[in-house]
Amino acid sequence: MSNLSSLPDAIRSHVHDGDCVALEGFTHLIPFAAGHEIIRQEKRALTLVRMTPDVIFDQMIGMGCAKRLVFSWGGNPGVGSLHRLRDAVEKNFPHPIEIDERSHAAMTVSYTAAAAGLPCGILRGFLGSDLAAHNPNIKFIDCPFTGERLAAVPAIRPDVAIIHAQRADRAGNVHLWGIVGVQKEIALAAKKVIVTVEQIVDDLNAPSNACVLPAWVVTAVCHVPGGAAPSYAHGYYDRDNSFYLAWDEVSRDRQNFQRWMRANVMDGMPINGDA
Amino acid sequence: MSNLSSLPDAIRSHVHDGDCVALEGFTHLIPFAAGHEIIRQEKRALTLVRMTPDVIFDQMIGMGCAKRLVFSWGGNPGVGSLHRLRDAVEKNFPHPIEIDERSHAAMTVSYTAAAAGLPCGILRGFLGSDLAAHNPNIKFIDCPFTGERLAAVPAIRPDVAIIHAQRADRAGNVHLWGIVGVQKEIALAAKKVIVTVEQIVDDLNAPSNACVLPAWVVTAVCHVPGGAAPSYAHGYYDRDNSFYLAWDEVSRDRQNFQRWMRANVMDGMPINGDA
Amino acid sequence: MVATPSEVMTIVAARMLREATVCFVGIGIPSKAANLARLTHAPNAVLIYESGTIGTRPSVLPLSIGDGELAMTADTVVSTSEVFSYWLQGGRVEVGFLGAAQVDRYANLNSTVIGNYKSPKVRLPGAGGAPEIAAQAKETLIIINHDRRKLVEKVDFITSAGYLDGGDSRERAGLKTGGPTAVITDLCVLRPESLTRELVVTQLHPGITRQMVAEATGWEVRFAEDLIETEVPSDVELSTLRELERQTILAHSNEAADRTPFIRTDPTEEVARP
Amino acid sequence: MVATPSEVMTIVAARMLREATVCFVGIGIPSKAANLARLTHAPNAVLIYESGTIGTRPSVLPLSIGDGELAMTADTVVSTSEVFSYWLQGGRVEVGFLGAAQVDRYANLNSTVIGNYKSPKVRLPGAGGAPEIAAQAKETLIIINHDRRKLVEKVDFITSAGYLDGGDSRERAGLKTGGPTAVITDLCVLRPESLTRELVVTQLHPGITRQMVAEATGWEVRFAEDLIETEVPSDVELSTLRELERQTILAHSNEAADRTPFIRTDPTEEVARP
Repeated sequence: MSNLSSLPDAIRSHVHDGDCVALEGFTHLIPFAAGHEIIRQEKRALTLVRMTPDVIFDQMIGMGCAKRLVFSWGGNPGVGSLHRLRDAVEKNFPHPIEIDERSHAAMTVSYTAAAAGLPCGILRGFLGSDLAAHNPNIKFIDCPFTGERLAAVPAIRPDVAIIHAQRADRAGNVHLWGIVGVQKEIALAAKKVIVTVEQIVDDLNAPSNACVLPAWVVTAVCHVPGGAAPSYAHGYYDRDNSFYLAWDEVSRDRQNFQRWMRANVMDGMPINGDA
Repeated sequence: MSNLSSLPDAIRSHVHDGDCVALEGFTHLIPFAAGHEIIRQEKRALTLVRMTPDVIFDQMIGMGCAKRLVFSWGGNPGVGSLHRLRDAVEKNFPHPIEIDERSHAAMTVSYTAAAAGLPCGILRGFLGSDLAAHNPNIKFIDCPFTGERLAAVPAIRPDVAIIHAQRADRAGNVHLWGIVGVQKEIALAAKKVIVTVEQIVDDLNAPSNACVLPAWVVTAVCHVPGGAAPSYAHGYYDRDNSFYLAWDEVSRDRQNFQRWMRANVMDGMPINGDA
Repeated sequence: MVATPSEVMTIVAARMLREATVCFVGIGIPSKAANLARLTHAPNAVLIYESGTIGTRPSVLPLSIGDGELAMTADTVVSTSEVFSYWLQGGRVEVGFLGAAQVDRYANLNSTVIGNYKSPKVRLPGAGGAPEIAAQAKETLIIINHDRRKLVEKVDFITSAGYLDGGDSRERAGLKTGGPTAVITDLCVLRPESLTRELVVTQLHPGITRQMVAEATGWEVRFAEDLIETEVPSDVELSTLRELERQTILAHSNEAADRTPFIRTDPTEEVARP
Repeated sequence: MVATPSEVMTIVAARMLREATVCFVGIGIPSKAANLARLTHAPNAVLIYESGTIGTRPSVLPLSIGDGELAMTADTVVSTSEVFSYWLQGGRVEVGFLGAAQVDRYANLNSTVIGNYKSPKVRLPGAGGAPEIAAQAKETLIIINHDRRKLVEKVDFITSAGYLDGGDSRERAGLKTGGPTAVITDLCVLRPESLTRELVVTQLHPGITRQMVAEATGWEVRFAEDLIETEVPSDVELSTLRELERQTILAHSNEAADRTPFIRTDPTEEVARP
């Protein structure tokens, strides 16, 4: 009954062409290894969902996995642009992608609404912003008690959510800590959940009220040490800031990017930070 | 700049006749001592808010503090009725009280809406239940994306929320754990927050992602060891189940109840379980 | 060993809990039945209590919904807000186990008032989590003592929807889940008939006659054509139940004897699973 | 010591942060300014980052919004969902510190596109948390390098509302908070005029002339009648800022040198505050 699996098996079994796939992790615990496996398995026409589509989505978009992007901030944090994302949006390379663009707050509301089984969520948002005019997924309702105008966004219920966590036990219960972002929300919002972890332990021994996902809500747990690099895993390894800086240069040029992906991802090599 | 205070001072300064006052704690960490102080200070015409108005609200209602009750389940857990609450509702003793009755889920939505600064919250609720017909604070809206009918409830933003927690540090940061109920939500929903604690420590040393209320959101922290008795404080003392059983007998009769309250609460004696 | 009517009710309810099912449990007999199931045929049943304890494995029965034992043995303890939103409303609960003061012919539940709402004859504790459990669990099981004042033609107040007026009225009211699949009493089991959704007796407990049930029921109760007799509680079921109750009394009386507040300094240690 | 224009901008921004204020901080110069304030005149400023770290006191500057240093020094670390709902939308933030690609005459911010939205000339990173920070913090401070392409007559896209078309148009759009109270650049400080809400220069940094500002601004910028000169950065301000930057470079270059994944076994220990 364990949900333990290899990463290639988990991606093969649960991620299908055309799926809506969310990869979450707010700077911390970004599931890079899982994204690379999706690239290697050449999944296509995915709707990719992520608040902060940073380097991992730049790579997936550049390698042609994405048909559509749902997001709120797409940049290389602390560095600048995502060149592959920009190339897709500005120049349709490798092919055009659709964009469903919101704000951070609205994304979290869409995730929590889905986790809570609601069709939509409400927030005080988008007043005076041009975003609402460009996105039919942002509507407004009136509070039935005060009449106040409130923004509403539809729940985001991905086919698969993928997150990285520090630890799981042998039964597949998962524990993450530190900056936990929206990982619990997206895991509970999605139809299936794949979790890569740094470590498998005998007993989670998690503190009270810690961020724990019980095994029975997790579709597959994959033991992938270093699976968040070049982002970081609190308690395990630090963020490889030099990689993010180097990525700017690697990703600027189409051929350079493809060469790097072939050498570092497609051949199955683990990413080692030497961009 | 510390928010440390004595309990009598905190109640005197922050709870006023006519206020809307929430006391929360889901079986665990019920702020009994604070409730008793409100009774001793003879606060009147309060709107009392609590998901589970158990013995503490029975005492406050029986002593004439309440004008209105907002709640979802009013019983003596595992024992039966609240006789003082019933006497007020059924026989207007000591005076009539208004009732605003919801479900647990709806109460939590009202708290989280207030904490999140929204005028209302939505849930899949009350379909087929007679509660909606008897409570104008339950309305329905249509999801602007799917058309689904959803219940809406107004935010509950008490003038004062009172909770009990295990520990605070000297700066007034509060840490609670175990069954945390809706304490964080109600604390952030209210205009002012009073927290009684078992212990003041030098350093909270709370685990990552623990339930912590920073000092700057807490109006007053009061050191009241045993302040949750006869309910329990995880890590400090157990629930006094015999008290809850004995309460049934004490509270059944008006005079018996008043005699007990005079002896055990009005004279300032700490509650000691020997009902 | 011969089981009492109440023990039969608990054991029959326990039997209905499938292995590895996710169950939202009320305090009292539902909690007893769910834990009995876990200790017998369903060791991997996931028990959720509205206090926010998910996947609890108490060694003794909790006396209240927020008992410390529930927190200490849980896979995770979340806020009450989260348990109702992400876990119940999120559609993760397969079986909701409910009690009530009254159940009617169409399995509607009343735990609000006897008599008129504005000036009630008896003010009951109220809804608690029940309306949403009844609406959002994939199915519900109802446990109630069999008595004419409890099994009534029509409840005074619908706190939690069963099949409303019968037929497809539940679906027409917008409820998307299955609704009550069984009412388990100390005399028998009633289940909704497929089209009318009226509760009919499908199963009589050992030694109980049709007449006894008919007399204890507040409407002209009907009996299924394929009425069966409840299997007698096994020695394992009964001894497990009695041992659970014995341990529970023992544990809680020890607690009462040691009520002096005491200080422990490490919250992490306190709440970690044993 | 003589401050560079960028240092002056950071120091002027830091000065605007009142002691004990609650500040929602973006990464980059806002983060640098907020921490400089904390290390100088506002030791009890409460810094909130959108990664969910509340009350952080980093000893070195984070390079990303979700840096581990932020989590380790925070009073509490909550989900990103909670930080936007209970903390920002809940009205607990007094000052929002924002950057942007463009700011216009009425302090509207663009961080979405240059050119047309559907086929942009430059696709910028997007909104992130900015629309709600701009709408829900009691006031916002904007930090931006002074340049004609950045301070423009009208932004190509309003990502985050300032005063919209000026006058009371912000209020009319339903925004209930105060809006931008200052735009701090490397040349000057601009503030909204009370009725028109047009940004006017209220303060020139040392050595900066009206002409320099006028030439670097994309509209016919006006100067306040009581235009003042920025106080020269003090030695304490400047040395604190430079020491912070030095420690930051040092810390992050050490990290880079030690990138091998390592295993620690106690998560509690790891994340507890030092």
